[in-house]
Amino acid sequence: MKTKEFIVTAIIIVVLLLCKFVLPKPIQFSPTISWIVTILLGLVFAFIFYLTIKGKPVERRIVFLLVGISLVVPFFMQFKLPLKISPEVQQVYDKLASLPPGSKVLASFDYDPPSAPELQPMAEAFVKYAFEHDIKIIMMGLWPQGPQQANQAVEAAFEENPALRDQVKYGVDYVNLGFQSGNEFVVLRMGESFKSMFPSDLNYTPYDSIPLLKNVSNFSNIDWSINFSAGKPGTVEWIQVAVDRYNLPMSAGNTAVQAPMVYPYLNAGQLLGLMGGMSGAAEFEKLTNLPGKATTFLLSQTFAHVVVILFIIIGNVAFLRSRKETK
Amino acid sequence: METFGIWLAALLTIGIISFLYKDNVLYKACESIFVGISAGYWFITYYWDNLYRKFYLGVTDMDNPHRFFLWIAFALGVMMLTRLIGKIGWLSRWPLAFIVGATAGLYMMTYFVSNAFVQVGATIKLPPDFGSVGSYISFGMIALGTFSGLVYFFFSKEHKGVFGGTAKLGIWFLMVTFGASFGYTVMSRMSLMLGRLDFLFGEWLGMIN
Amino acid sequence: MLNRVLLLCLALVWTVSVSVTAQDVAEGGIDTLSLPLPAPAQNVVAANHVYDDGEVIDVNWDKSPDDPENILGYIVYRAETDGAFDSIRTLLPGETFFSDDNVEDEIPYKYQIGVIGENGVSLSGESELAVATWELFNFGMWNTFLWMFVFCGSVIGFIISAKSGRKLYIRKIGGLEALEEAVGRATEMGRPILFIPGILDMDDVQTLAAITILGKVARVVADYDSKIRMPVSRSLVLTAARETIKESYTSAGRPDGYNEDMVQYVTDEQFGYVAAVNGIMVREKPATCLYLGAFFAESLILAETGNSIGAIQIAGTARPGQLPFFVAACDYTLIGEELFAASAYLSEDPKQLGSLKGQDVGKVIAMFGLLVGTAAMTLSVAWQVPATQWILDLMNNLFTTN
Amino acid sequence: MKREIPIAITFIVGTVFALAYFIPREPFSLFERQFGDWFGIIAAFAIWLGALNLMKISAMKIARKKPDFIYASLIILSFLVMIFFGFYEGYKGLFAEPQFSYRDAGTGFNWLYEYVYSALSATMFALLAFFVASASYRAFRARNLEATLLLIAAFFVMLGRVPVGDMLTTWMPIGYTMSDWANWIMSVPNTAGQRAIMIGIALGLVSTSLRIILGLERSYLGGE
Repeated sequence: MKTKEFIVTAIIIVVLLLCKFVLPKPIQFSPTISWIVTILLGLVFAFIFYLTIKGKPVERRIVFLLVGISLVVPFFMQFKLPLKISPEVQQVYDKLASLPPGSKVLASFDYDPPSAPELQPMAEAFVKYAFEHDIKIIMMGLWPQGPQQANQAVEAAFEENPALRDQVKYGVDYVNLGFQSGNEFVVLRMGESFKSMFPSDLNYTPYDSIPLLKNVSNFSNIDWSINFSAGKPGTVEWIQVAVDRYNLPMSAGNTAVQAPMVYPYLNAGQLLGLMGGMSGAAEFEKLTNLPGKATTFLLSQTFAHVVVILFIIIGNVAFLRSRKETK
Repeated sequence: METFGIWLAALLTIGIISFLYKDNVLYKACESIFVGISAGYWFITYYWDNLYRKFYLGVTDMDNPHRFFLWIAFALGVMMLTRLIGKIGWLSRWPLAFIVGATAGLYMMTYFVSNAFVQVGATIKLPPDFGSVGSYISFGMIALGTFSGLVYFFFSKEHKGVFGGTAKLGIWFLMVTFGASFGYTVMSRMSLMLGRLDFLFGEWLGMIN
Repeated sequence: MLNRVLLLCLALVWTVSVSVTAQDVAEGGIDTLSLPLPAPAQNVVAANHVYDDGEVIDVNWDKSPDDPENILGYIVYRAETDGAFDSIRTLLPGETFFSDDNVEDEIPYKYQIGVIGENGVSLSGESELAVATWELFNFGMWNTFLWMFVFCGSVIGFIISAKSGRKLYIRKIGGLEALEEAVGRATEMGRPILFIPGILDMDDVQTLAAITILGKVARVVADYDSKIRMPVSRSLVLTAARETIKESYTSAGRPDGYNEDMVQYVTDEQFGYVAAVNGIMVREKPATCLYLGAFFAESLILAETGNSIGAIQIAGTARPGQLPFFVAACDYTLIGEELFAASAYLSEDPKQLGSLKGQDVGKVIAMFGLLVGTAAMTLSVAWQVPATQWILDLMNNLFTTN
Repeated sequence: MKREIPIAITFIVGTVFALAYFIPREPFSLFERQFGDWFGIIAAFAIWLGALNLMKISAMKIARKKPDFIYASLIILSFLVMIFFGFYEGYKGLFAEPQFSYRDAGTGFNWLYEYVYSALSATMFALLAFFVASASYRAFRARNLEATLLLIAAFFVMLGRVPVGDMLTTWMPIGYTMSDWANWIMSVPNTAGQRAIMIGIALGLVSTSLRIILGLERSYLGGE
C-alpha cells in the first residue's frame, strides 16, 4: 500500500515537472482534437452510467478526477460559444452606459482572493469601461482585501489599454479609500459623512486634499454605486443601509452563491441590476465589449455544469431503477 | 521572492487538493499551517484595525467629541479579559450583555424594515414592465408563492385541509428556491476551482494562452 | 464680551468678503464687454433636510444652459439673512444639487449659485431663506413604527396572556421533536454530541438563536449525562457558549459535570475552522451533529463529512443558499424562521411560546397585506374598478418606506 | 447581582438602540454609528481569549507528546510568524516616512498572506467543486415530489446559465429557450420563495431580539 502511494506521488511530481520544464507552451488543441476529447469524455460517462445502473457506483475519487479533467481540458480548446444576455445584467449595463461623463460612482469591493475568479472579471470590465468613458470611480472595501482587488482591477485596465495610463489620473479620475472595519456600520456612517469613516485614502492622502472628493460629502453626491460582493458584509448590508435609508442608487455583482438571495431586492427595485457569478461576468464583458477571463472560462464552466447534471441524472436513473425493482 | 512564492503556493495548493485522494501528511501539514496562519492573520487584523485605528487613534484625536465613548468600549473589552482571572470572571458578562443587547436592538429594526416590511410592499407593487398577460401571471405567482410560503411557516395551526394544501404549495415554492440556489452554488464552486486551476496551469506551469 | 468679539469677527469677515466679491464682479463686468459669460443657473431652491438633527440644508438648482460644454463648474455661495455671500463649495459641471452639512440649526441661510465660465462667474438669483431645523422623531417612518408597535405589542401581549395561564397551541416542528431523541441516541452509543453554532460572531442574531438553543440542548445533555463537543470560530462565542453550558449543568443540578474544554476556539478563518471540525468529526465520530446558526460554504463539507461517519444530523439556518445542502444531507432541517422559533419551542415555557404566537400575528399582517394588495391591484388593473384605487394607495402607504 | 446588572444592560442598550432608528437626534443617532467601533474594540480584546485557548490546546498536545504533536507545533509556529510580521512591520510602517501599512504590497505579512494564506483558503474553498459533484452523484435523489422539484429547478438554472442550454433549445420559440426559463425561475418562483423565507426570518429575528431584550432569553449570561 505504501509503495503504491509512493509511486502515485512520484508520477504526479514527474508529470508536473515535465509540464513545467519540457512541454512546449502554451498548449492549444485544434478543433478536431477538441471534438475527439469531448467525445472521449462522453464515452467515459456512458461507461459510468452503465456501471451505476448495474449497481456498482463508482468511487468518489473517480468523480473527483472526472470533474478535474472536465474543468482543465477546456482551457486548451477553442470552441466559440454564443452568449445570451440576461435582463439583470443588461440593467446594470444600461445604468452604467446612461451615466454622463464626469459622473461619480462609488464602487465597493467586498471580497477577497478566494472569490476573485467570479468577481474580478466584473470589476475589471467595470473599471475599464468607466475609465474609457470618463466616469469617476471612488473605490473602497468592507473586506480587508477588497482595496487590493480594486488596485489589481485598475492595473489590469492599464495593461489592457496603455493609453489610459496617461489619461486617467489618480485622485482626479479615481480614488481608492481603502478598507475600514465595522461592516454595515461603515456604510451607516458614510451616510452621514464619508470623511468621518475615511479620513484619508489608501496612500494616506488626507480626504480634503483629493480633488475628486472635493464635492463628495456623503451618498447624496454619488450618482450611482456598484458593489462586488462575496458574502457578508456585502450587497444585502448595502441595501439595508445605503439604499433603504439613504436612497443610494445601486447595482451589484455577486458570487453565484449569493445571487439567488439578492433577487427579491432586485424585484423590489432596491437593487438596479445584478451580475451573478462567472456567467454574469461573461455577459457583462460581452456588453461592455471587453472580453476577459470570464469569457475565457465560460467553456470550462459549461463543461462543469454538464458534468454535474450528468452525475445527477446517472445517480437518479440508477436510484429510480433500483426502487422499481424493490417494489 | 515572487518565484519562490508561486512555487510555495503551488505546493500548498497541491497539498490541499491531495486530500481528495486521501488524508495524508502533506494535507495535515497544510491544515495546521492554515489554522496557525489564519489565527495570526485575524489576531493582527483585529489589533491594528480595532485597537490601534479605532481605539488609539480615536481617543488621541482631540477633534473627536465622542472620544469619551471609546473608553467605555475599552473598559468593556478589559472586562472581557477578566475571564482569565477565575474569581471575577463574571464581569465578562457585562460586555457580552452589551453586545447582545445592541445587536438585538439594531438588527430588530434593519431586518424588520428591509426583509419584512419592504418585501411585503414590493410584492403588491406593479413591476415596471407591467402590461402583458405574462407579466401579470409573474406578478400573481410571486404574491401566491410568498403567501403560501408564509402559510408553511405558520405555527398556530396544524397543516391540514385547505390550510395544509396551501402550506404544501408553499413548500413547493421553497423547494424551487432551493433548487435555484443549488444551481447557482454549483456555478460558484466551479468558478472557484477554475480560479485555482488557472493559477496552477496558467500562472505556475504557463500552459494556458 | 464674547458676543462683541464675535460681532467684530463677523464684521471683519463681512468686509473682506464684500470687497472680494466686489472685485470678482468688477472683473467679470469688465470681461463681459469683450467675451460673454455663461448663462446663469436658474430656480435656486434651498430647503431644510427633513427628519435629521438640524444639520443639513439641501440646495437644488436647474443647470445652466451652457452646461457642460462652456462652463468649468459651479460655485455655491451662502449668506445669513443680512450677511454677504461667501463661496462655500466649488462643484463640477453637471451638478444640480448640494447638501450643506456645515450649518448651525435655527439660523436662516440663503444661497446663490455661480456658474464659472472661461471669462468669469455669472450669478443666479438668490434663494429664499432656509432654516435647518431638527426633529425629535422621524415621522417619515410612521408606518414602520406602526407595524413594529403592533407586532411587538402582540408578542408581548401573548407572552402576558400565556403567563396568566392561557393554553397556547403550537404545531409540531419535525426537526425539534427529533432533537431529544438524537441526544438520547448519542448517550446510548456513548459518543459525543457535536454542536456547531455557525461561523459568525455574537453580533449576528442567528448566532444568538444558536446559543439560546444550545442552552436547551446542554440541559438535555446534562440530564442524560452524555458529552457535548463544541469547537467555535469566534472568541466571543467561546465565552458565551461556556457560560451557557455551565448554566445548563448548574440548573440540571450537576455543576461538577461541566468542563471548560467542552468549548474550544479554533480560528476565525472559515476554512481553517472547517478543516479542524472535519478532523474532530473523523477522529471522535460524534453520534449526533447539530449545525445551528449562520452557515456559508462550509455547510456542504460539514454535512457530507457528518454523513460519511453516519451521524444523526439536524441543521438549521436562515441562510437560504445553504439550505439545499442541509436538506439533502441532514435528517432534519430547520428552515429560516424555524431556527428562531426553536429555542422558544424547546423551552416549553408558556411565556416563550407566547412569542411564537406573536410571530404568527406578524405573518397574518403580511398575508393580509399581500391578499388585499394583490386583490385591489387585480381589480384596478384588470377591470379598472375605481373604488379599489384608494385601497391600493392605502396599502402602498402602509408598506412603503420613505 | 451577577445576573441582574447584565440583564439590565441588555434591556437598556437594546431598547435605546431600537428606538434610535426613529430618532435622528444626537446622542441616539450617535449610538448606532459608534456601535461598530465599540464592537470592534471589544472583539479585539476577546480574540486574546481565543488565541490563548488555541495556544493552550496546541501546547498541551506537544507536552503530552500526542502522535500529532508535530502538527500542533506547526500551528504555534505559523501563528507566531504571522504575529511577528504583523507587529514588526506594523510599527515599522507607522514611524516610516512615508507611512506604510503592514498590509501593503512588499511586506512580509502581505507575502505570507498572498502566497500562503490566500493559496490555502482559496484551494480549501475550491475543493467544494469536487464535493458538490460527488454530492450530486450520491445525495441528490428524486425521493419525492419536493426533491424532484428541487432537482428540476437546479437543472434549468444550471443549463440556462451557460450557452449550452440555449444551444440545446434552439428549436423552441424565441423567448422560451433555456436561458429564459432560468431567468424566469430566478425572478419569479425563486423571488417568491426567498421572500417568504426573508419575511419569516425577519419576524423570527424580531421576536427573538425582543425576548432577549426583555430578559426572557438569558442562558448566555450563565448562572449565579
